[in-house]
Amino acid sequence: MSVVAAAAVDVSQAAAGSRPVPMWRALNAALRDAMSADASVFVMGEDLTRWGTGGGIYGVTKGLLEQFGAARVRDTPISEEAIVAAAVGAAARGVRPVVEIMYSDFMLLAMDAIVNQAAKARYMFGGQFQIPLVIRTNGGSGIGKAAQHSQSLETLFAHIPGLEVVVPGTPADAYGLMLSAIASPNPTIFLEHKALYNERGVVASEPIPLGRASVVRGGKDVTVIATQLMRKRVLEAAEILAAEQIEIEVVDPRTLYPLDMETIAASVTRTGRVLIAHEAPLLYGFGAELAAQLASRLWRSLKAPPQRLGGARTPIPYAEDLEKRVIPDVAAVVSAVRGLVKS
Amino acid sequence: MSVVAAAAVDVSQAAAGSRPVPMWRALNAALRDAMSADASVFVMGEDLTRWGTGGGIYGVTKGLLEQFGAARVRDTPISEEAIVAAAVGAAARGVRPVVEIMYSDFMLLAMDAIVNQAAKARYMFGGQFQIPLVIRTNGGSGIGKAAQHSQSLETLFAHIPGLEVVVPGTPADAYGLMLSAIASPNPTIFLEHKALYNERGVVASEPIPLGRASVVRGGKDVTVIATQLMRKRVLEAAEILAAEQIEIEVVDPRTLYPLDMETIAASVTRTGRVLIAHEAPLLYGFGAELAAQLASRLWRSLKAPPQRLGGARTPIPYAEDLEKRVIPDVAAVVSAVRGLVKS
Amino acid sequence: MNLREHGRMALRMMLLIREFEQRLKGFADEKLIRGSTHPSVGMEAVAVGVSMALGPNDCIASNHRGHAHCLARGADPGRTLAEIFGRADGYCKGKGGSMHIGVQELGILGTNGIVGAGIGLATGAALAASVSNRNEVAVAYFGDGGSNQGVLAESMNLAAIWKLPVIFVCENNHYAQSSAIERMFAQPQISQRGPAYGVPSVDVDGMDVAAVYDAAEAAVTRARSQGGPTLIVADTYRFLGHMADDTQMYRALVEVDEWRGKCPIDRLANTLTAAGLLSDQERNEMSAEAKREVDDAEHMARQSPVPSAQWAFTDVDTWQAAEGVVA
Amino acid sequence: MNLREHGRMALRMMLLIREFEQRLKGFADEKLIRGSTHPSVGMEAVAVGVSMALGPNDCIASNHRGHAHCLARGADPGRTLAEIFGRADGYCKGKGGSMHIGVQELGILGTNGIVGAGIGLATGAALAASVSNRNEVAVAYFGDGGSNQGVLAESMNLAAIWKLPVIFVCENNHYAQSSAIERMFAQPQISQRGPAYGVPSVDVDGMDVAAVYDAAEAAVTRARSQGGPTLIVADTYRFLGHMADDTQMYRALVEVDEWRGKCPIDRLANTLTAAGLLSDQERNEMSAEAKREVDDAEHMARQSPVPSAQWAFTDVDTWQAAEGVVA
Ligand SMILES: Cc1ncc(C[n+]2csc(CCOP(=O)(O)OP(=O)(O)O)c2C)c(N)n1
Ligand SMILES: Cc1ncc(C[n+]2csc(CCOP(=O)(O)OP(=O)(O)O)c2C)c(N)n1
Ligand SMILES: [Mg+2]
Ligand SMILES: [Mg+2]
Repeated sequence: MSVVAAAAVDVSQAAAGSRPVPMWRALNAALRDAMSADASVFVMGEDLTRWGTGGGIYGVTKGLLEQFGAARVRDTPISEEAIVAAAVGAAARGVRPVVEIMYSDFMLLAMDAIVNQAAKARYMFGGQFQIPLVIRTNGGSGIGKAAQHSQSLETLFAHIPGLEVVVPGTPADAYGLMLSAIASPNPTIFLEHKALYNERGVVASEPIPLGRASVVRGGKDVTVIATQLMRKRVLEAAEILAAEQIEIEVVDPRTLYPLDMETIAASVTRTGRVLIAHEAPLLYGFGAELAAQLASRLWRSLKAPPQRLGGARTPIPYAEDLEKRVIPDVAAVVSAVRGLVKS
Repeated sequence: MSVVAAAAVDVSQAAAGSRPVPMWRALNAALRDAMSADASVFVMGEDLTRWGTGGGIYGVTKGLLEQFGAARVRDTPISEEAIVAAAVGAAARGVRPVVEIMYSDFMLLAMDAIVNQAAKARYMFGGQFQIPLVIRTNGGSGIGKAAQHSQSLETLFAHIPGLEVVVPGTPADAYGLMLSAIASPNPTIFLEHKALYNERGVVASEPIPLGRASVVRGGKDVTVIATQLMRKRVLEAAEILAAEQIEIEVVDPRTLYPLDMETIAASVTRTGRVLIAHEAPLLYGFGAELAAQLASRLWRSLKAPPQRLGGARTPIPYAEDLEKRVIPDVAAVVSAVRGLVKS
Repeated sequence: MNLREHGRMALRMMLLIREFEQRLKGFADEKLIRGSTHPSVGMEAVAVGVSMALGPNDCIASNHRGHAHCLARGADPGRTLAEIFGRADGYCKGKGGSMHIGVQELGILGTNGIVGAGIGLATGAALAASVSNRNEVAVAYFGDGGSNQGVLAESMNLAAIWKLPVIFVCENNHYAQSSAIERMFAQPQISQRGPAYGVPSVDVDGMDVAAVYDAAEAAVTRARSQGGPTLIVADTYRFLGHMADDTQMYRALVEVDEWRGKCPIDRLANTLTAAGLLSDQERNEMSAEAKREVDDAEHMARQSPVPSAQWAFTDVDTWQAAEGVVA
Repeated sequence: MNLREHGRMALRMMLLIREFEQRLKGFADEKLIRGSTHPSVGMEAVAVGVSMALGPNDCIASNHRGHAHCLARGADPGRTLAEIFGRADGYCKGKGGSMHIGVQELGILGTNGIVGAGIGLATGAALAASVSNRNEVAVAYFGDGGSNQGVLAESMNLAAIWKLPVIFVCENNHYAQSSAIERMFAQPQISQRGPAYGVPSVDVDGMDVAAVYDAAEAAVTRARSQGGPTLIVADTYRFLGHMADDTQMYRALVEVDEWRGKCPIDRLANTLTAAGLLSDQERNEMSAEAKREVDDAEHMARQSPVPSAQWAFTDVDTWQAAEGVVA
């Protein structure tokens, strides 16, 4: 219990923005603040209350049971399909479920509820129902979780009409976007990144609206678009490139739907060159959409065709040396940018 | 029984290629021929043997029970998850299941088996297992089946490493590609189109290799890439455009993975202009990948940026007047091509 | 069921559903209906018996064969039929059709094109009641076929551990499309599945509206008193094909005839007559009234305009309306 | 189980598994293991009892806690550990890791990272046997947690109607990660689920390898004689945490101690000793031998090189190897 109390203090500090907190705490603070503000918000998922020091496998639900009670903080059986379907039904009846799916790979067990039910209900029923549902989960590779716990499935969801897709890359974005996701009347897929839960950052206590890309770093030579782990790598690459007098502008879309093409296109218009980097397999990945739209919109102003970096067309291997090979690393970003600048 | 006997005759004619047969018969002939040639091929799915005149909802499995017996032609309960998972397990043990999922929308119930198991088994296990599985199903809109029976989900599957994705647009392609899909050691998603089952065409009795696009119509002004229902509409548009002295070259990729970029790029290199049209929602749809690749590869030779036509970002509505609005029609193709030629 | 109190209301509703559903084939032939539509003729007692046990704040999640569930829940026949026709006055503006009829104000979470999906949705509706301390009950309707979807097992377990106020109503009409229960179940008594997950279960004669009502009433009472879920398995039959163009080669005509002999409407009417609660003349009047009601519904649906083309792009979410098809 | 015939073999295998699994935490601390790895210490009797009832052409589908299943099935400890370390000599070339150990020649369809997934795979393996008339049996191992996945219900039904030669082995170790069965089941006797779907079911003391063997043997006999599936629910316990870094705050230490008192290895050893089939010295020798075997395995795994970087791109399918990450 003392652990939990300590957490609560720390978390309210997170919301207050006084010092850098890890991503998981920022998320925890967002849940706490949303649940405090609105009694219809509740969380459910597997192992949310008794795992670790009492907060789900990455700690995000820590202390919620103690603060909000068992009716609003629910450990579920291992039944992803029913959990998500029930959340959809609950949302249709006016409450605001925030479901944790332990890894995004397990959402594949709940695709009917997500795609056939949640995403379509509002439309099919002529606008009568809202589905104010958030499904929180984590995607991505990098920590040896192997093929069935490391996928980057954001493109699948972004392609489905009716879903919002959020891919926060910093604690501040995680906090602010989570508040907006919970407040949103639409079903939202909120994809955290498992390798970033301990990334630290200062958090403001304001919601961040969905559909606003953020220009993370200014630069005049090349726009690099990236989210989550790739955003982090791109920022590292930026330092290396800066030493070579190549200034990249880094843009993080933050939400894949709604997608802020205005901010993105404005940046690319300024730089005339664009690289899109993602962890998901390159082929048919979300970068293709950005590349296609930018090529079409900015045909005349682009100095080179939009370039992409993406994961290899492989499942994620377990061994570290292999895992590293299938996802773009800092060096790959650096060399892609160098190539672009020359072209 | 007399119905079935008649079907059998008709089907062997389909395989012989003597006269045009509808798509469903071509598929039926492919299943029959594959099952005759290889005793390890078997089919299972819902309502395959006793529905209609005895052949599944679109007739594709007609007469198979009579010819091959109940061990190899299996009606299943309504349990999509277990059906597909069982097929994966069976395939890993050396037989060749051909599963029918009644509508591709229902594959969302079996995504774990498809994405986490079938697609990854070979890789995760270091190449020890083959998964020679075919999942046949139908996608697409156009006949009033509404939001949960009309989706075009091909992009979801094409994005997953380890899956082959086949999207036949004619009886001949359906027949030849089905033989290759069944012979393939890899898991294959075989997406038929519900609005094309009665399209007729002459069928050759040869397999058609996966990964070969077909140039359906030659033309010098614009390359138009399309599959299935859009291919049909594009060919209609071609006639209208020809009357205006605009000659479009129509290329059907036929399989989204493997993807024959050589044939596609060669055509676009010739014409210098490309339109990609698909029924799936435009945003994050497979056309984006083609557009992005073509922009990147053919930057210098393209006379205009790759253009795309795709479905609206909506579920498929029921009412005919609405359904028509959310999918590109012939007029949309014509006007997009006209626009491209001018640009 | 107290026949004196509820009998005539039940009969009236069953007659209405029968009349409504029997016309669908004609409408399909006339091309007024697109896609598939699944009539409940023969199964009226289940929807009616269950609905009569519910209160105004309760809700239902239905399946592909759902018109009866909607009508029994109080849906307007005209707006229901307009939806089936894909017209502007349909409950969903014509966007849903037969398999996607939702009615917010009646707590109808939709008929559903995905077999089994309503089970999870109703469980969630019960969860909403539980989380927000509202004394509401949710019903999931599904068929024998739907009971083979894993989501039923998962949902029953979830509802049982959380004591959710949900009633799982299985309409066992002996067929899932062309598949007879004998071929799809090794253990055909579906009600045995409930207890395996801690869900009290009951078999009921689905051709007897009074029996269905009584079972539903008991389940509602349990649900409202924090007693948790119930599984009701109603033995019933569909007199017509699975959908309009069903050859029905999977079943014998004599079997259909035998079940027609158990018609739930005749049964209730005869019971009422025998009890002196219904005269022949009244019965005829009630039939005539059902016809008139459906005539009115048909008239309204036929007159209803096709949806405004712009509606194709609205209602997806709260972001701007979807753009058209051009990139 | 005939103790004279099988007792020592069972003991030897259980000791090997125990020794193997107990070292994992140390390896994880040493960073030789990435991701998660789930030891079966305490549960050895289930894997060993079941495996001894199987023949060489049979197969198994396992779950996340699967090393014991593999070793008991005859997997080489060195190659198994090399896979857990992600090394070139691992069964899967280091691409799979602890949760994805497949061994084609032993009919191991893989440990599995998706709780419940092996159930459908094993059902399919049995289907393959049935379709091709091979007299093979398939086993699905899953936990109490896994039994709440809907795929179990679907698979049991499928296996029952088709009389597939599959054995569903539920290792009920009372917890799914941090969730005690008391909280996750309203009706905790998992074996009641089988009969609801027409699958004969049996409860067995999972700390008694002989009892497990007997139950498995009966199930194998049924399966081989076209009698269809069986559900075996083995009551067992994991002595260690769910995975290496488990605080175990969800359970009481006294409970763990109590179960440690039921250790399946001690139990068999004592039984054998009492029956005059094992001397103390032999027992010590067997322990020492298990240590040596695992020493050898450890040596091999530690020495095994990391996989060739190129392997990252091979084995996806039969098309050309995947390209690297650059577009
Ligand atoms: C997931 C899914 N699988 C298959 C179908 C196709 N389908 C629609 S209704 C039906 C039969 C349903 O049988 P049952 O649940 O018994 O209901 P009934 O039609 O008998 O009322 C089938 C197979 C579907 N709509 N959804
Ligand atoms: C589909 C899915 N959901 C959740 C998880 C995370 N997870 C891994 S093991 C586990 C507990 C499994 O419990 P049980 O089946 O009883 O097996 P045990 O670990 O007790 O042997 C959970 C929740 C997962 N791997 N897959
Ligand atoms: Mg039925
Ligand atoms: Mg367990």
